[in-house]
Amino acid sequence: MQLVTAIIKPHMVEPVKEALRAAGVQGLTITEVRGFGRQGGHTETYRGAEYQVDFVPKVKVEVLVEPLEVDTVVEAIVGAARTGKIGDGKIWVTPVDRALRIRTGEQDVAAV
Amino acid sequence: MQLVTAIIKPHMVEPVKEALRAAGVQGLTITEVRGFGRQGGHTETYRGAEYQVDFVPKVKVEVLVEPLEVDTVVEAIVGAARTGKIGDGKIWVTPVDRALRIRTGEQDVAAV
Amino acid sequence: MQLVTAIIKPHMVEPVKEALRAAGVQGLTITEVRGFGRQGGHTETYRGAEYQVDFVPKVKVEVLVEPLEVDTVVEAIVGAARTGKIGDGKIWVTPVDRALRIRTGEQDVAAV
Amino acid sequence: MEIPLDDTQMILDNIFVFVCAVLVFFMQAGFAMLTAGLTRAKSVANIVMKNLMDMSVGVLVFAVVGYHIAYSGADFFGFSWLWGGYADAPTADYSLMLPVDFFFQAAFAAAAATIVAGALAERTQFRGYLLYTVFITGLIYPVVVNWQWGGGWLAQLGTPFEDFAGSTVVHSVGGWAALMGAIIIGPRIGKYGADGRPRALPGHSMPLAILGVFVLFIGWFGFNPGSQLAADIEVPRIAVNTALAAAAGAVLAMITSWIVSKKPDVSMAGNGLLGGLVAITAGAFSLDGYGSVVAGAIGGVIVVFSVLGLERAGVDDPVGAVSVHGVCGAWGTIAVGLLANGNAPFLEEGVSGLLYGGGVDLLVTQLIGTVAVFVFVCVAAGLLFSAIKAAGWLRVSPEEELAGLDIGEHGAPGYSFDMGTATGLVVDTPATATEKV
Amino acid sequence: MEIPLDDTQMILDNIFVFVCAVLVFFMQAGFAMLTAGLTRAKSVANIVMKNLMDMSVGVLVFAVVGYHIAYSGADFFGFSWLWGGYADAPTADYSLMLPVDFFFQAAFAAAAATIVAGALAERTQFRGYLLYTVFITGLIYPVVVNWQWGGGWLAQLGTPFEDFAGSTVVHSVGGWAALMGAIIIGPRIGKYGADGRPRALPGHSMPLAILGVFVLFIGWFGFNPGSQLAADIEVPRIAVNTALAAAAGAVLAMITSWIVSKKPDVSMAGNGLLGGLVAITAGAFSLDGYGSVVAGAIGGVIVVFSVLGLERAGVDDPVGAVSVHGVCGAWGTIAVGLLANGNAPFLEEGVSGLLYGGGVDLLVTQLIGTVAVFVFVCVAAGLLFSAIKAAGWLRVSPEEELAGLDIGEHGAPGYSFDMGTATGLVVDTPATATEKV
Amino acid sequence: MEIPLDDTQMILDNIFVFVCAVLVFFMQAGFAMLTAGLTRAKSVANIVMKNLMDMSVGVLVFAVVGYHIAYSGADFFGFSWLWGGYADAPTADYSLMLPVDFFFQAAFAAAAATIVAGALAERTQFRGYLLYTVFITGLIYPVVVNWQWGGGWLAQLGTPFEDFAGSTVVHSVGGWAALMGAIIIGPRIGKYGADGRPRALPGHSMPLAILGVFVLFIGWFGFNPGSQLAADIEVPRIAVNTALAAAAGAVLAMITSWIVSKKPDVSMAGNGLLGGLVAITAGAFSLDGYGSVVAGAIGGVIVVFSVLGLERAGVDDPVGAVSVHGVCGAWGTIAVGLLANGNAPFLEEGVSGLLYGGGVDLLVTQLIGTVAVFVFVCVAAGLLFSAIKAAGWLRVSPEEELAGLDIGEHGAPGYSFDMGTATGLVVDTPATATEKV
Ligand SMILES: Nc1ncnc2c1ncn2[C@@H]1O[C@H](COP(=O)(O)OP(=O)(O)O)[C@@H](O)[C@H]1O
Ligand SMILES: Nc1ncnc2c1ncn2[C@@H]1O[C@H](COP(=O)(O)OP(=O)(O)O)[C@@H](O)[C@H]1O
Ligand SMILES: Nc1ncnc2c1ncn2[C@@H]1O[C@H](COP(=O)(O)OP(=O)(O)O)[C@@H](O)[C@H]1O
Repeated sequence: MQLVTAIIKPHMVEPVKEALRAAGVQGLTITEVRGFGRQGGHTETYRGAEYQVDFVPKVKVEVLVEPLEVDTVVEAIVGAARTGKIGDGKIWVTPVDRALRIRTGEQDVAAV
Repeated sequence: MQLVTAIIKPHMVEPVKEALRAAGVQGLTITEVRGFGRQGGHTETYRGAEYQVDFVPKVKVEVLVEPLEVDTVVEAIVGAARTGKIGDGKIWVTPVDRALRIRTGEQDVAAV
Repeated sequence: MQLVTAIIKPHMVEPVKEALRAAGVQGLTITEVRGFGRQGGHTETYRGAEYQVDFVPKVKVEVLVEPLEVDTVVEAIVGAARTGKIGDGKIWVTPVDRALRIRTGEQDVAAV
Repeated sequence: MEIPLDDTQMILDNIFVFVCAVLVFFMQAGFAMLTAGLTRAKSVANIVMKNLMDMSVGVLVFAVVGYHIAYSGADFFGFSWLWGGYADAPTADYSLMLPVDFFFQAAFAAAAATIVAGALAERTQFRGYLLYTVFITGLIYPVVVNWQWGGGWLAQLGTPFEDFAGSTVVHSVGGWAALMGAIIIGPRIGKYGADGRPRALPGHSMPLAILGVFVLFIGWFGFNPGSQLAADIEVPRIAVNTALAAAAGAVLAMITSWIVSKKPDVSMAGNGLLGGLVAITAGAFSLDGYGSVVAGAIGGVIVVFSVLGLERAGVDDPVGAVSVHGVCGAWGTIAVGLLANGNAPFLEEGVSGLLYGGGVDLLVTQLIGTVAVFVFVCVAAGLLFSAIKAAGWLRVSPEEELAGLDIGEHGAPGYSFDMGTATGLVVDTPATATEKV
Repeated sequence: MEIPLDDTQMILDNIFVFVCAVLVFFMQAGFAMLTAGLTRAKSVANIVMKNLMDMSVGVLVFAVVGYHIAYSGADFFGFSWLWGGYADAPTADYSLMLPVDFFFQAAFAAAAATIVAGALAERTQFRGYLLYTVFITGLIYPVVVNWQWGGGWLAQLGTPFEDFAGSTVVHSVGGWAALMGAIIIGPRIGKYGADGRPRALPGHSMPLAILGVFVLFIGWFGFNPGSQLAADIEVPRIAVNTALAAAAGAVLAMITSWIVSKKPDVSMAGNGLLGGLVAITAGAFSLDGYGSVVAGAIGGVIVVFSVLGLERAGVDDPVGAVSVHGVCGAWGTIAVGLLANGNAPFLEEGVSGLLYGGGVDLLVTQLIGTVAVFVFVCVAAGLLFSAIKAAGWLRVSPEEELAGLDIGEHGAPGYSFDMGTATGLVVDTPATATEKV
Repeated sequence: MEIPLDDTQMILDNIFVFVCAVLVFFMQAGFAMLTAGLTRAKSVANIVMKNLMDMSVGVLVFAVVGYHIAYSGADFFGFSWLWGGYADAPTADYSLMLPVDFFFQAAFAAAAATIVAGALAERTQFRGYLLYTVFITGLIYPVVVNWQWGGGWLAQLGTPFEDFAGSTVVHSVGGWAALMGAIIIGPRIGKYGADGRPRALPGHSMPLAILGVFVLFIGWFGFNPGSQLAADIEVPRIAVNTALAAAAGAVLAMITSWIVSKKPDVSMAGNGLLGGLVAITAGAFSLDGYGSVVAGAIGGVIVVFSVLGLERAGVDDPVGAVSVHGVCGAWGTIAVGLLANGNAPFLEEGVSGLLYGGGVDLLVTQLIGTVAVFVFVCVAAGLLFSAIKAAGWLRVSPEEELAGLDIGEHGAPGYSFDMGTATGLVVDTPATATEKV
């Protein structure tokens, strides 16, 4: 099994979810995160004082997939989340030694 | 070292923590996440309009463990978090190359 | 590629970010998490009743780095986040099979 | 007219209207909380800022222009009265002092202005909104007031138009302006799916929204009883009519939403209470208790269907301002033509509505007034918002809208929770594993 | 009785009571915010909806049934007065017009009803709560009012029962109904550990809770001074007594909680202020300033111990409604028997409490009234909640309770923060690494 | 003086001041929400608790000490009046009853006290704050009141000091105490970067902050009109002046902040409205409408520059209390010397300011009073805060400050969102991928 993790723009959650569903993915987990990167932050002003906000809101999408489907999943995410503007985010894929469905105890491919 | 990640129902945090403590685990980290899966979302109504909420609140539990204890930890989580109802969640185990305690610099097994 | 994950105290986000920037890191992702560990929780009182809060607020920092820079990154984090007091947190490093920048499709080292 | 300055009853009248005006100004807090609660968190600072500034700008503009258009009939600008000496100037018809009359009317003007903020929430430029505010408090609202309370043509009809506290003169003016604004600016991004069907964009805080409803409820006891413009024995009856209509509106809106969407909707019940209040505003004096309950109850039902209908028609009004103020305002005005009770001992004039044996005269007048104001406001507000749009001052960019107006328009977010406090430190868990669900 | 309609003092009396009634209605906003703040976020829409609807339903039910039971003694249903003509009907004893009397009493009825919402929060079905509301405003509360203010047996005792503004008649009625409800519905899931020990389920927002306290404080200046039912020279003294008792209650509750739990608890201090207010409600007229401070201060102490005691006894009352309204209401009523100062020039009757040399007569009467109301309300509310429970309308399912009542009862959450705004965009950090802790 | 107890005008005066006092007490809710909104979430329970307790402690201390210092000139302690019999005691100069005068003055004392809470927010020990409260309501504020309203030396100057409702006597006292407190306690950790430049620590909730502004606005219609201490024909004019100044202050602060920082700042606009109100508090009676607009507008401009200037000078005042109350209070007092209009028919005495041809006499007096109060309060509050600091009661530990004062001072966080509700269940997304940004 592999875990595909993507950092995307918050308003891309819906299209990414739909693209993944279309690609046959049955489950995923999302987390609110904040990112620092080339996109840079922005300047805010509060009570007349400027200040730099370095972190921008992002969403992390995690999908547990069987190795053969990693490419499909990555492409689905890229296809839905890419705007071409800086800050679209990253995807990384990490190895998973073992996966398990809590409800049934099913393992690995059967667990996702 | 290995990292055990579990996605569980929010109200299972307490029993899972207790089960892990009982299993000898000394530390863990939890994150609020939202899951999409077989459990499905639910329909909400706001101002007379129905809408579909696909994501349900879940909690991610991460535990860094030495390889020999992975099974104990996984079993402890399953034992505490299983209700048998759909949506109980997933567990996945990933390899860790290195672990370190910031305070002391202790490495790997000594770090957890 | 490798993924360096650190659990740190919330008010260490700023110094850690600055230390990483100084170390040449160009991007990172942070998440609000809550930790359970040796630091212990604390007792709170609400309406006259004491209760134990086991989880303390922490921030998770994730940095995708090329293998050669892992040590630099780990040291930068440790250098900025260490107070020597219990609860400074953990760092763990996990292997990454593949990394990709959504905007351009650049892979691996070029993606970070 | 010489005012007997030592007359305690006259002083009491003035003090009473002053207190009522303060209650009406308090409605600004209600509007701010209601509108904030029913919209999204990312534009919350913008919406409360709009409420704050429409009141502030509105009071100044109304002081130098609007009030004079509304009541003088001749002098369009009124800088001179600010110089002073206005203390013992009575208004023409009442024993009220000029300043207390202005104070009360200014609170009404600010209320009319602020109604629009909710309908245009989450996508309107701040400068465009300020411009709108100047015109509604300086021109549009004052013209309608002139027609009726200023002694204009509506007040001079054979059977005079009856709009006691302003179902039409205040609320419909705001409501129809909101309608035109919402149409011209278009719906929020994401309000309608690719299939064209409306999607829910839930408001971010029901406690704030319902706090707003309660505050507006309280303010209405300045709005309606104060419109008697005198501390007399009619005041309590007007207050009771107001309370009965509000209660009936809330209950009926709750029931209607329960039937329509299987659950009693919180924000709809709140809207229903307000719809009931708007519906009794025209008839708070001339209806009896039964009529008040009926007017309010129908207002509550109307609100729910109006909200759903407008949404389906493509008009995105996040807080229901058009339905509550425009549609229920029209209903309340017409209700007087149906339910005015001139037979009860308290109405000397004996003007009754259709259902109380008064024939159709009053009903016809009420329809004339309702339609005339609808047409005038739609045209005037339509021109105004079109002009603002043409100037590029109406809508924010899609990028800004998606990110929320707080940062784009005002430089900083409306909420800033520290890490670790947003979610509190407390994990909400049942006590034991035996309570697993 | 012929009312002199041109009498300014009479008009002033009516206007004064009208203004006070508006303040009492404002307490609804206070109850809503207090209760919302002291309960959890997942049921916040439900709790404010309950507040909104108990007021709305309560006003209607009280208009057609409750008010007539309370005051007529004979006519149990009062549809006729709504027809009109009630404008110049005075009430029997006072110079008040019927509508203003109803308006003031309706606000009281709504207050009595809403007290229960907090004690039953986070687990009660919405429909069950609506049913309860009908019975408390239509029957239970009116019967108790009839006993005392309606001229019933309590008012006819040898030494008449003294409950100036309703420590017992209003607050204890709500408080004891809350007690029965909380007992019959049982504690929230997770309130007691497997070991049976109470666990804290912290309220989600102290700013909302304390806002509620302030609003209730303000409303009380309608509640107590308005109960004089006339604009006379006693009003200021009643207001001062009220303020002193509130302040003393807050300070003493703070100190008590500081001693008991090592820290000054915020919600306890708020409860203490309210406990002080409830404690002075019966004696706001008959106590002097010292007595008011003492009554309020003891109220503040009582609240803390009562909250802790009930919690240990297994009664889960998330907001302390039973302690504040029930227990402090009883204390305030008894306090009159101890502290009434009939020697001061302002009390012509000269009825004094035990500690002011008046003997035990008044104290005995106060005890009789307190106990009688306790017994009646416990029985009546006990039957009511048992019947609702038997019908399966009382408690939501455990699944719904754990997920929060907002979605289950009303279809949508009470809070909906956009991603990225819940936690703001601002990371809270010290400026430099040198400030490491 | 014998009071004609059957005189309706006299009753009306007393009732009017009672109602105004209730409005002034309502300002406590405004201060609490404003201060909570403009500070961080992690200390929100602490700040509302401080507001609650400074009112509660303040009322008690003022009752037994402060009020007597302020008005008696001789008796420093006033336990006796609490015993009773105070009902028909008139105050010396007015037709007011003693209790209503106390009630009104106590609300002012509580307001003066609570101003400081904001400036010291997020770092002050709770016990230290309580101690401060005792001294400001028991000694510092009463002494200044004595100087002016108590008939002291300021009132006895050749040209008497004119501070109608307390720009200096109330607001500057609070503001200068806040200044000394903020200086002595030092800035919050993280307020200044390693380079010494100020950093923004944004307040956590603009809706709460602006709710606070609206509530304060409403309360001011008790503060200023009530200071007439009689229900007479001047009241409406005072109210209009108050509204005009508030509106002008908000508009000008918005414009100023727009120019200075490129965006119209929400909290600055709110501060500007309050600055306008403080600026008209001294002159609400003696200025005409123009003067009120000018005084308020300049107040709005001053606030923005004062906030920025103090911040750069190293004074960390999270809510702008020093600027709004101290600086605008001074400006408002001096403005009377410039803009008092004694020519208008309403001012019989004919005392005018410099710009209205009255010469420099009044201006000089106003400057004397302003400076005298500044010096006295800075010295007194400086000593007070230094003593509290020396006792180790002033500032919390850095650890506690970083974690937030809620847990450290009161044992529990001010916000506790359940997991899964903090961020709602709703993901905020546009409908279709075509709306990608
Ligand atoms: N090295 C990294 N490690 C972890 N997350 C990163 C890294 N670099 C970027 N990110 C995440 O990806 C987001 C987008 O990166 P950014 O450099 O702004 O734009 P782009 O992805 O278009 O190059 C960041 O906000 C951050 O959350
Ligand atoms: N492929 C996946 N990748 C990541 N997380 C997943 C995946 N599938 C499910 N999850 C997570 O597990 C949760 C439970 O999954 P679900 O399919 O609803 O029920 P069950 O675990 O009983 O099969 C989901 O809400 C989601 O958070
Ligand atoms: N085994 C573990 N797995 C995952 N996270 C852990 C583990 N142990 C500790 N942590 C995280 O690290 C944080 C600090 O650990 P703690 O034991 O309190 O102090 P220290 O890091 O100084 O040993 C915890 O709050 C938790 O978030």
